[in-house]
Order: sequence, then C-alpha cells, then structure tokens
Amino acid sequence: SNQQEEKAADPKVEKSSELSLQKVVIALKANKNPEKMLAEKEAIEQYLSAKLAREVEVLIPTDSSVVVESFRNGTLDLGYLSSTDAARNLDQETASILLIHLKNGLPSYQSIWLSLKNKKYQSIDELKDLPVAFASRSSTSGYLIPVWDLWKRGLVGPDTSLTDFFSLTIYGTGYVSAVEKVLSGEVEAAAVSDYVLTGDNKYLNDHQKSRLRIIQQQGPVPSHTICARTTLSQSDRAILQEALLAMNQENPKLRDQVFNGELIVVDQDKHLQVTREAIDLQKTLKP
Amino acid sequence: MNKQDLPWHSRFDLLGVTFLLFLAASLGALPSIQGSGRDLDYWGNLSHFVARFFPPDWSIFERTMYGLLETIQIALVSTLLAVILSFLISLGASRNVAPGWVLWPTRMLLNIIRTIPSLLWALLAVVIVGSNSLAGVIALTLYSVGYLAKFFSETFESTDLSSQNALKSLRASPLQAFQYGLWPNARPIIWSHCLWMLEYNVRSASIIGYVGAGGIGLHLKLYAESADSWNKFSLVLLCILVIVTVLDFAGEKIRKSIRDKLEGTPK
Amino acid sequence: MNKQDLPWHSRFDLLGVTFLLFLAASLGALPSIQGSGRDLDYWGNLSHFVARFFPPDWSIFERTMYGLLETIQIALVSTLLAVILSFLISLGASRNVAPGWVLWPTRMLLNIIRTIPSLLWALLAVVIVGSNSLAGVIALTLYSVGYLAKFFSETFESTDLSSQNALKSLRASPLQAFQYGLWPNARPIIWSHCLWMLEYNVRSASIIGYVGAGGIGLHLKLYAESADSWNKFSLVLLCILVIVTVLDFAGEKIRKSIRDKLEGTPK
Amino acid sequence: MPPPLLETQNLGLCLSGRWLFRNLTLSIPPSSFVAISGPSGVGKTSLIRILARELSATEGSINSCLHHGQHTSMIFQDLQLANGASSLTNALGGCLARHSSLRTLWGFPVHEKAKAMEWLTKFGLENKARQWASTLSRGERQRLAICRSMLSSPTLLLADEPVASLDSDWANRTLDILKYSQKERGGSLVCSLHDEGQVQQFADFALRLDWESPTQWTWEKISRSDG
Amino acid sequence: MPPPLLETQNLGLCLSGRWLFRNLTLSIPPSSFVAISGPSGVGKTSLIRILARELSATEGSINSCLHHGQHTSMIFQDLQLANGASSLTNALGGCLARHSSLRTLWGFPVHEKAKAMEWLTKFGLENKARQWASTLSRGERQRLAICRSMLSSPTLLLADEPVASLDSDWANRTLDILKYSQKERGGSLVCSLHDEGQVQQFADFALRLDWESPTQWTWEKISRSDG
Ligand SMILES: Nc1ncnc2c1ncn2[C@@H]1O[C@H](COP(=O)(O)OP(=O)(O)OP(=O)(O)O)[C@@H](O)[C@H]1O
Ligand SMILES: Nc1ncnc2c1ncn2[C@@H]1O[C@H](COP(=O)(O)OP(=O)(O)OP(=O)(O)O)[C@@H](O)[C@H]1O
Ligand SMILES: [Mg+2]
Ligand SMILES: [Mg+2]
Repeated sequence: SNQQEEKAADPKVEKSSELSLQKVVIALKANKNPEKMLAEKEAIEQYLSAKLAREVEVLIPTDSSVVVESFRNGTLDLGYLSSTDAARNLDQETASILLIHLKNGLPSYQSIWLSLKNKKYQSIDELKDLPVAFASRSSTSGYLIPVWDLWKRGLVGPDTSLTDFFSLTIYGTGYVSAVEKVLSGEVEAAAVSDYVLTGDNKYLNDHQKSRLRIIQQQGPVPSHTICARTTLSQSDRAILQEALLAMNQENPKLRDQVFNGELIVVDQDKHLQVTREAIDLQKTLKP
Repeated sequence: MNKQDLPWHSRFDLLGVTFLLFLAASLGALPSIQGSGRDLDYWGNLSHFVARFFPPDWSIFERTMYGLLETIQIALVSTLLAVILSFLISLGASRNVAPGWVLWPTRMLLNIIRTIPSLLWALLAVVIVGSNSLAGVIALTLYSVGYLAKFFSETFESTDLSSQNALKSLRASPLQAFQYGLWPNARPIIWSHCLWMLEYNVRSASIIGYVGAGGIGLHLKLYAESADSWNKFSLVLLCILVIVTVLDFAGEKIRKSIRDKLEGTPK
Repeated sequence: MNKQDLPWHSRFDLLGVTFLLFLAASLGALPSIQGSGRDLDYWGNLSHFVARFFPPDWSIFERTMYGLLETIQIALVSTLLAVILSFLISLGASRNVAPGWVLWPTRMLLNIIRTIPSLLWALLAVVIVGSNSLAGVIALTLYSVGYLAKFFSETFESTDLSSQNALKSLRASPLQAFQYGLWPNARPIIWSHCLWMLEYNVRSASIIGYVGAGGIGLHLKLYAESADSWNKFSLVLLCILVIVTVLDFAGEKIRKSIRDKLEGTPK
Repeated sequence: MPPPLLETQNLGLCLSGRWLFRNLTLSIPPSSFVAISGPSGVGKTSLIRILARELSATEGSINSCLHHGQHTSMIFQDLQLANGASSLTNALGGCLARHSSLRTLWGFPVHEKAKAMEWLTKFGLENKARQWASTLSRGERQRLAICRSMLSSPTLLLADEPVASLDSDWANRTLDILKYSQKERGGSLVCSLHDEGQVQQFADFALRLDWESPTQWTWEKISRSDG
Repeated sequence: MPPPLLETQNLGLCLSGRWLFRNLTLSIPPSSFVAISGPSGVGKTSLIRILARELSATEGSINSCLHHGQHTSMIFQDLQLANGASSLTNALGGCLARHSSLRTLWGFPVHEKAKAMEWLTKFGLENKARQWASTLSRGERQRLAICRSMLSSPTLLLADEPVASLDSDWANRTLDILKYSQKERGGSLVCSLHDEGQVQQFADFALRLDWESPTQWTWEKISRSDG
C-alpha cells in the first residue's frame, strides 16, 4: 500500500487541480429495487464523469468484506456505506469518512421496534420470553443499535444473552424479511430502521404498513457515510469531496435519490461514536 | 480404407459439434471479461490477505465444535431425506427405467427444482415452518434433490446396461431389471454421489445461516463480515476440512472395496 | 450351500456398514431438529408467498436478457477454464492413472478447494484483481475445480477399466492407457458433468454478485430484498429455467448419441 | 405335422449398407434343435437377435405361434451378467418374470432359490453360488448365463454360441442338457454353433449362412442313426 | 539347447482356499507353441495371468529370461477392448509402448497405422477399421484383440483361448498366423485351448491341468509328422 501512496503522490501527476486517477470507482449499497438502482447508477456515473472529466464506474457489491478488500487493494475509491461498515473500514485503516448525509437535517436517524397493530406492547421490556426478529446480523438500525438499547435498559448483558431474554431471536435477510415474520405471526416484534415505516413504499406497501405500529424508538443511528480509500492522495480526496459537495447545489434531486439527503463534512470519530460504542458492547455480550 | 479417405467432417459427431460450439462460445465471451485496468500488486495483495488467516485462532475451538455438531446433524438428516427422495425421482427420470410419459415431467420437475436458488429454498422453508433448524433441513433437502436425482439418473443411463437388457429380454419388469441388472453395476458411483452430497450439505451451512437456523454457517458469515477475524474463519475452515477429508476418504475406501470385490484380488 | 448357512454378518461389507452408520447417525440427529413450536398456518403462509410470484412481470424481460447474457459469458469462460484445469488435476487424483505420491497431495488440494466457501473465493478473486467480471471468472473457476475434478476422478475410477488394464499390460504409459483405454468408456459421464457444471455456473450468478460484477445475480438479490418484486424474481427464474432445460436436453442428446453408437442401432 | 413355434417370411437384414441375409424363410418346428452356423461375422447373432425381437429386420416378417404362457428366452453371446452380484442372484434373474416387482424387492421366494441351485449344480457351479459373477472364469460365466435362461423355462430358447468357451466335455454335456430340457417341455432350441462336429452330433436341422451371398443360406435336415 | 524364455519354480496358486495348481515347474523354450488345456474353471486363465505377472502366485517363483527389447504380450479371454473407440484405434493400442505419451497425444504415426491396417487385413477386419468396437461381432472382437497384441511384436505371446469364438476355418488360420509370426521372430506362444484337435494340430508342447488334484498336471511333447 506504500507503493500506491507514492504513486499517487508522484510529482508528475500531482497538479492539485487535476485528479491523478484515470478512472473513479464507486461502490453503492444494494438496498433498492433494481429499476431505481440501475437508473441511479447511470445518473451518478454521468454526473460525476462530467464533473471530474474522468471515467466513473459504479459497482454494487453485495458483501461488506468485498468493500474492505477492494479499498485495501486499491480497486475501489469511494463507497457509500452504513456507519457500521464505515467503522469497520476505519478500524482496518482501509478507508476514512469523506462525507455523511443529513436525514431531516440531522446526521442520524432512528431505529424502531415494530409489532402488529392489534398487539398493545408499550415498550420492548414487555417482550420478555417472546420471539423477535432482527433485520440481519450486519444491520446497524436493525440489530446493532437495538441491542445497544437493550443493554442500556439492563435487559441483556455479560450474563444475559439475547436468547435468555427473548424466547427466540431470528435474523432476516433484510428489513423486509424481518417485518414479514411479524406479519405472518412467527414473531411478536422486529427491529428495523424508521424509514421502513415512515419513508416511501420502497420496503413495504400501504396495506402492510396499515397493519403495523411502532412499539418504541431507539437511537440515534448515525447516518450513512461516503468513505474514501486511505491510499488516495490528499489532492484527489479534496477534488472528489468537492465534486460530491457540489451536488448539494447543482443536483439535489440526484443527491437525495442516491445519498438520501444533504451531504456535509463532519468529524469522523464523532460521527461514528455511537456505532463504535455499540460494536464494542457487542463483544462483551454473552453470546 | 484409410483414415485419410474419409471426408474431414465425418470425424465430428454430435459430441464433437457440441464441444466446438462450447469452445467457440467461451472464446467469444472472453473479450467481455474485463479486469480493473489498474496497476495492482497482485502478489503482494494476495499474500497479505492470505497471511491474515494464519495462525488459526484455537481459542474458539470449543464453540466451533458445537456449531459444527448442529450443522452436521442438519446435513445428515437432510441428506438422508434427499437420498431417499432422489432415488425414487431418479427412477422416473432415467430413460432406461421409466416410460416416456413419466420421463419428461420428472425431468422438468428436476429442472425447476434446480433453477430455484438456495436462498429461495431457504426463504420458502422459513415461510412454511419458521426460522429454525427444521427449515434448514427442508431447504437443504429440496435443494439437494435437484442435484442428486439428476446425478443418479445420469449414472443409471451411463453405466453398463447389458445385464439390465438381458433381464428385460427375460421379461423382467423395468424395476426388476433395474434392481438386479443395473443397480449392481451403478452402485459405486451412486455411493460416491451420496457421500458427496453429505459433504456438500455440511458445507452448505451458510445457506442455513441465512434463515437463522444456526450452525457453523452463521459463525463463518460473522467472522467474514468483521474483517479482522480471518484467523477465526480459518479455524472453522480447518474443522470443515477435516470432515471433508474424512468423507473423501470413506468414499475412496468404499469404491476400493467394490473394485476389489469385482476384480476378486485374492488376499 | 444355501444363503441361510452363512452367518448373518457376512452380508455386511464395508459399504453396508457405512450405510448403517449413516442411517443411525441421521436418525440419531433427528430429535435435535426442531420446529418453531408456534402454531403457524403452514399452508396459508406458503400459498400467500407462492402467489406473489405470479404472474411473472414481463416488463423487465429485456433487462433480464442483458443481465443473463453477461452471466452466461462469465459462466462459459469459467467453465471452460475449470474443465481444463479439472481434467488435468483429476488425472493426478485418480488411483488408476497417477502414482501414490501424486495422488494424496492432489486429493488434499481438492479437499482444501472444496472446503473454502464461495464467499471466500469471491473475496480472494477481488483481492487479486478487484471487483469486476474477471474476478467473477476467477472465483467461479476455482470454485468449480473443486467439484469437477472430484467428479472426474471418481468417474475415472468407477468406469469399465478392463481396456485400460489391457493397454497397461501392453506396456502403455498410464497416460496412454488412460487416453486410449479408459477415456472412450468414461466420455458420456464426463460430458454430463461438464454440462452440469456450466448449468451450475449459470446459476451461481450470486457468487458473481458478491464481487460486484453485475450479471443476473445482482438483480436476483435486489428483487429478493425489496418487498414487492417477487413477480420480477420469478421472471428471472423462468429465463434461467429455459437455460437449464436446454442444457439438460443437450446432455440427454449427447448421452443418447453415444449410447446409440455403442449399441450400433441401425438407422 | 404340429404347428411351428416361429415362422419367418423373407427376412432380410442390412447393416451399414451390407446385406447379411435376405429372403430367409424358415419355420421352427416344436421339439427340435435348430443349429445356425456360418463363419464369424456372417450374421448369426444378428439373426438370433431378430428372432428374439431385440433387433428389427430390414425386410420381411416374423410370426410367433407361441400360446399364452409360452415364451422365448435368449442366451447372449456376451453373457450380459451383472458383475457386481453373486452367481445365485444372477441365475435368479431368470425367474423375475414369474413374480411381481414387489415380491422380488426384498429377495426371492425360497422355492425359486432351490430351483436356481439345482440348475447351478447341474452346471457344476454349486460352490460358486455366493461368488460375484465378475470373479468367475469365462466358462463358468457362460454356464451361469445358461442357468439364468433355463430358470425361466422358455418354450423357445435362443442360444448364441452357448458352448464357445467350454471344453468339449462340458460343451457336450451342456448341449445335451439344453436339448433334452427343451424336448421335455415340447420346446425348441435355436442355437448358433461354430463347431461342425457339434452340429452333426446334436442338431435336428442346420441353417447355414453364407459369407459371400446373403441369399445363399441353406436349410438342412440332419438325420442321425440314434435319432 | 538354447536358453528358455521363461521358467517357473514350484508355482502354486490358491484362490479362496482352493489350490488350482501346485509344484508347477516349467520352462518355455524359444520358438515353441505351448498349449495349456484342461476343463473349464481349472485355472488356465489364472496361470496365464501369473505368467504375465498380472496376478501373483501363492507360492513359487517365475524367472523371466527375456533380453532387453524383448517383451511379453497378452491376449485376454475377456478381450478388454475399448468399446467406445474404433477398431483401428483399438488395434493401435498395441503400438503405444513404442511411443511416448506425447507422441501419441494427437494421433498415431502413419507407419504404425499402416502396420495396424496390415494386421486388420490379415484377420479380415479391413472393412471394420472405422467401426466402433462395440458393434463388432464377438468373433471379430476376438480377432481385433489378437491384432492389438500382435502389433506390439511380443517375444512371448500369452494367448488365453484366442480362438474360442471363431469358426474352425478362422480358428485354424488364426493359430497358424500366430504360430508362424512367433516362430519368425524367435518368440514363443503360450496358448490355452480347449479343443484337443487344435492342440494336436498346432502345439509343440501341451500342459494339461487337472481338475481333481492340483499337482497332477502333465507336460507332454507333441510329435507331428510335419514338424
Ligand atoms: N477372486 C477369486 N476368488 C475366488 N475364486 C476365484 C477367483 N478368481 C477365480 N476364481 C476361481 O478360480 C477358478 C479358475 O479360474 P480360471 O479363470 O483360471 O479358469 P479357466 O481355466 O481359465 O476356466 P475357463 O476355461 O472357463 O476360462 C475358477 O473356478 C474361478 O471361479
Ligand atoms: N451396428 C452395426 N453397424 C455396422 N455393422 C454391424 C453392426 N452390428 C453388427 N455389424 C456387423 O454385422 C456383422 C454380423 O454380426 P454378427 O454379430 O451377427 O455376426 P456373427 O455371425 O454372430 O459372428 P460371430 O460368430 O463372430 O459372433 C458383423 O460383421 C458386424 O461387424
Ligand atoms: Mg455372434
Ligand atoms: Mg479362462
């Protein structure tokens, strides 16, 4: 990786106003239906390649370790990652946060517990010895933060595991599969992100939403981030950051579609503080 | 009559033509396979990556064993079910056992089973019985049948058929001719396939992991996702390797015992 | 001498014992397979779930075709590479071709290859060449070799060996005896396995999805994860089913042509 | 004259453009031993396979006059035994037609086993009953194939060189057993033989195929002092 | 007296507890035709396989006196042809030992093909060269197996009932060809035969195995007016 740094800092190419990369590769998260995903892919490729005068390629890797390794070997330059994935990359020193997005003006959103409308649970405490579902093991709002919340409430800890508190914990393959388990009656509640219920109908249709209610909210969940490979040269980083920030003025519609809100620069450690706390806690829990 | 006297195309039968088509299509597809176009330190990247797997982290050995036990149990049950189902279905899918009107529907059924990806089988099983090891068993069983029945029926069509034909000409029913004529010849390959399926199912643990049925697959996925646990990952792999090797060895021994019996090597 | 005169255990050879062990282990594992224990409407859940797959959404047909084309290209190239590699490796893993000191290391290599899950192969490929279709090809190739070479070598050990032995006794080298004695007999099964591998690789689209090489695997994953796209999912499956059926049919035709030639059925 | 068991009308077979025989019109009388002879490759096996309806003729027709309950059995030149099964099981293959698939799923009826052992004993294989067929000597395999066919009690037995790999003692004994077993139940034996001595000694009729010309086959009644 | 090609010392073979032969001490002189005979199942094939070192004897030893460049070839009773290959390819199997694996990877040298065609022609198979071995008649397959072994020009040819499935014309012709091809190159032919007439007509020595007692084998020199 040292070599790459040197190469990037090669004085011949280093003209602070021009990108030393011949081609920019960006990874997006695979979380929408393919129509929108592919349309966004093309739109962002066009926008950025015009902006940077470079070829831009958007990848949609489906596994987070692929992102880590791609950053490490230098085949990926930017990635739109959840805060958990960002923390993982930071720990591995493969990437650092370039920008984050704001959701409703905040650098965070909420995680929620959902149940059927006819169930009258008031808080998660009441679900002791009942089955619940999490979105997936790698989800921030659908697993990491809810567990952190349970720990803060003293319901789980080094001596009480999730399966000690709940009668059964199930992990889905995403928000939708977790919610479906609630709808089918297999579990009493599911932990997901708040925009599953309050956002557009990307995840659930109106009929499904009408059968659900929120038991409680927990958070904050740090919003998604745009990370850049650590081996990028300082000037490249700056150019890319500038180009993305320009979307705030030039193409807010595309920005909202792809990155879910206004892009801002933050202190990366502060942004990831909650996530890191939750990750560290995770390791102390009884398995 | 010499080889040269024949027109050149007489050397190509259906098999040759298929092979050439396959070759041409593969080579034609080559240009569309693209690399990153970047100047990478392939060897350095690879060795750094691989180095992180060593040494395996033995501290998780006990936990791994528990996960593995669960995985093996699921694999055993689903393989047993799959073998039974596949055997029955494969009889219906073998040209030399089943009549035509059974043949094609059965084949089509198998094609459909194979088309459905493992993930979907897992989802289906979860929809039916919920997220638990039973779902894992159902998913693996259905998934395995698609393979195993195809392998079985192809084996039945490709082994030495002469004895089966002899029995048929002695007016045995197709099933009888199969049992006493074909089966003794097909046995070694069939057992190989069964053991392979067991091995495959032990490794398919990760599919079961998806639907939350536990087992070692879940561990593997978690270790892979946390980017710095490759040495734990490698320990799990080491344990799986032991199982794979044992099964491979068992298959080898069984084939050898049948071969010895066939050749009648005196001890 | 009657069958009854023999002690009961004389009926059990290694194969019988293995089978009983397998049966006992499977049945012993049964109790640990547990359902959800909740009162679920199995049939209702299933029919609701399945109903959402129909009718397939034909509006995405064109896009699916593009995705599929890419997938097929990757599958073709990787299968070709895998077949070549597996063939060479399987020679080293067959007891009747390779000497002992080649045999065991090769077998162990294959076991290791098979132990490594698809995800890890994908990662390895990404580490080497980055996220692109080349990585997909590398991952699929390496993954396939583990299977294919095992199947090949088992086929070589289980087909009719008499002609190979005859050539060996005429002092042909192991390779020559293989080429002119064993290969003509093993051909039909080998081709079946190759076609199966091609089919498997077309379906392994999801592995390629991992490394971000696109193809149909990505679509499948996205459809599966968004709530209301099961009818799109089913269209993709339908297209894959067509490919699977075509390949199945090709395999059948090839086996039949060889069988006809062997039996010499006059036209 | 009793009606024949099998009749052919102008039978002809053409393989890869070569006529093996043509205009073959025969009728196989009951209780008779018909020998088919001719040089190697002339078409003996092909003719027998046509008579057994394993192969279809290029021209002409075959007319079977077997009654209900009577049937044809064949002894193959290539033996076609199941190598991975014991001699006894192989022999028992001959009785499969008498039992349903369900009945034979878990083994054979005891009386069939006894009958099979009887045949095996007749052909000197009583000590080989539990041995896998693949480890028998070629001559033993040939006798085993005969046992299998005899167990099915055929009215018409089509035997393709059943004694080719046997020494002359066994060959004579075998042909004798075959001939008299068939005569006993009023059946016939069609048997290809390449040894002229055996034809003269056992056969009632001889069909001789000709290598040069497909139509020059001859049908000869063999008269013997003892018959 | 010239040195023998092969000598055995007190050879004995025991299969599944039964002694097939014991104390077998022979020496095979050069330029000779040794016939092995005995009833079916007596152990002829087993003995020949021991001489070819395909099988190891239970007791005793074999001593090969072949020089460098001389070798043994075997004609199998089960023929052991590759069914899915043409006759020509099968016959060419006999020349593999003369060429490296690399040389034969893409086909055979032209002169070997010509030689193979010569042998095929000698055995009346010239028109069957491109046909798959599985579609040949049994007799043709037997002749093909002989062609394959002859192509390897063995000094010692071990033939296991090479003429069992041939009619007497072809059988005599074949034994003649085998005998004189071997004599020509100073080699020997060890051949199991079950026809006493053929033994008397062609063999120089006859080894007769006995069914009752493994040690009661006999070795006889056959004198003929013509030899
Ligand atoms: N592996 C084995 N186990 C037990 N018995 C065997 C085995 N192999 C051969 N035999 C027996 O040894 C005897 C001799 O067999 P062999 O093939 O040598 O006979 P042969 O003289 O060649 O007979 P044929 O004339 O029928 O070919 C046979 O009775 C055979 O059943
Ligand atoms: N499918 C085929 N295609 C071409 N020729 C064939 C086919 N099947 C058989 N033949 C040829 O037909 C001829 C007759 O074969 P058949 O097996 O009937 O001979 P046969 O009289 O039984 O000879 P043998 O005494 O050697 O057993 C042979 O020359 C054989 O090569
Ligand atoms: Mg014949
Ligand atoms: Mg023999």
